[in-house]
Amino acid sequence: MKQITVRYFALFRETAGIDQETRNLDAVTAADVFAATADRHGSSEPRGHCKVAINDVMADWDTAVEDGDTVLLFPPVAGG
Amino acid sequence: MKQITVRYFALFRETAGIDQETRNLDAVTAADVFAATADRHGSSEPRGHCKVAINDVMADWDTAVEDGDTVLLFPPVAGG
Amino acid sequence: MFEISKTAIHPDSLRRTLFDEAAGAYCGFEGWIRNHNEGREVRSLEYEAYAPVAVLEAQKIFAEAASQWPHLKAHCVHREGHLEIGDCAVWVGVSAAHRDEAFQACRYIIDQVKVRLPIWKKEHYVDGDSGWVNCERCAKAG
Amino acid sequence: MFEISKTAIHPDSLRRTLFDEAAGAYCGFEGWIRNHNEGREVRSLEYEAYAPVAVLEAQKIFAEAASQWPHLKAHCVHREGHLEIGDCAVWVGVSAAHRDEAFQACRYIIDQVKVRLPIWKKEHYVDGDSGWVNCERCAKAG
Repeated sequence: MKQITVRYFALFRETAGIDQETRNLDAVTAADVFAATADRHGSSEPRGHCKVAINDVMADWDTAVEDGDTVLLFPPVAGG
Repeated sequence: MKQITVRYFALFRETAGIDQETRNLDAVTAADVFAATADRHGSSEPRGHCKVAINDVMADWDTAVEDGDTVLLFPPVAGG
Repeated sequence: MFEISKTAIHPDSLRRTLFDEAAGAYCGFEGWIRNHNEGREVRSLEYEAYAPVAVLEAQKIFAEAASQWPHLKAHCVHREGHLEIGDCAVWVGVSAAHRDEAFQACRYIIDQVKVRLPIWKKEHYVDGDSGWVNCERCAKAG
Repeated sequence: MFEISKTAIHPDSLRRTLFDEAAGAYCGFEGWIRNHNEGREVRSLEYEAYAPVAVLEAQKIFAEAASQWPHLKAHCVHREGHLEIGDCAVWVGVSAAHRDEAFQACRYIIDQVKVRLPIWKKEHYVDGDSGWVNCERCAKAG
């Protein structure tokens, strides 16, 4: 198990009802974190829609997560 | 012969040393006016380089000129 | 350079920062809040941005533009917070020697900013409803 | 709308005339006097325009843009007279529902204005010489 801080943004934050939380997760990749926190953000499929950053650096869904990481879950962006 | 007022612009005006003049010309088209006033504007080949307007309306070099027309001779433009 | 701003964007003073004696062309883009989107009447809008990642990702976009079109100066400001109809949500300015590179780089930057930066908008509709807007590419992806 | 101006162009107040509640995108282009052209150092510039024909021809260009991209608002101002390095020689502004049409229409208008309007420029060089500049298309043709 890894201790991961998960931050929720925009729609995900509204759905979760919280900004962030720290959880012990059995996760190898960022995608695993996304799947393990579906009870919070309410989304089942990140690929092609959502983005992820680890410790404030943009990452891919198959990027490995380490104990102590902060994983930022971004719903579909809509700048401009 | 037709009485044609010819106006010179930019480089043509500088070369001619005058803004405009009225001349009796044996001209059928705007191109004929251009050729007949080469002594003033100093250019031999209008096509692809220069433009012409007749009575303040853009014209083609083969547009017919009438007695009393004002023909405006434009050297290559360079707006912007 | 890129920044997230909590206050109104002033394109005129921003474009002055791009003045350069060797620049012959300036292209500016502004995104304005319009009163309709996908068939619904919009009353106002809320932008949320996560600045630490947005700034880093914007730096990559600017570096990409600089490698394609050298010698240009570029700047972009994106709003966050509450915006009304007609407000400027994003401004991109590019100065360059010639207009072709100014237009192309400006277009590249706004296109990338829209799909890559962690920025979200929630529309408030005239009928009282509200909703988060999905970005264009994401909508196409399904 | 198109106009020839004997005084400085103020893009910020001009762009306000293009505000529209249905417009989500604004693209602006400015031509600035740069300190070099075709390898020569430029000190200042003289623009000559023949307004009666320039205005008519610009109206045609705007009508062409309106038929390709309906619902846009567009405006262009071109300077005449003496200009210094950094001065704005021409401004084109376009507002539209989406950015694609704003960029395309703005580019179309400036490209056409440069090759079709009876406007000429005489460059004064740092070395004391001066000369009338041929337009890009004409230079290629000749």
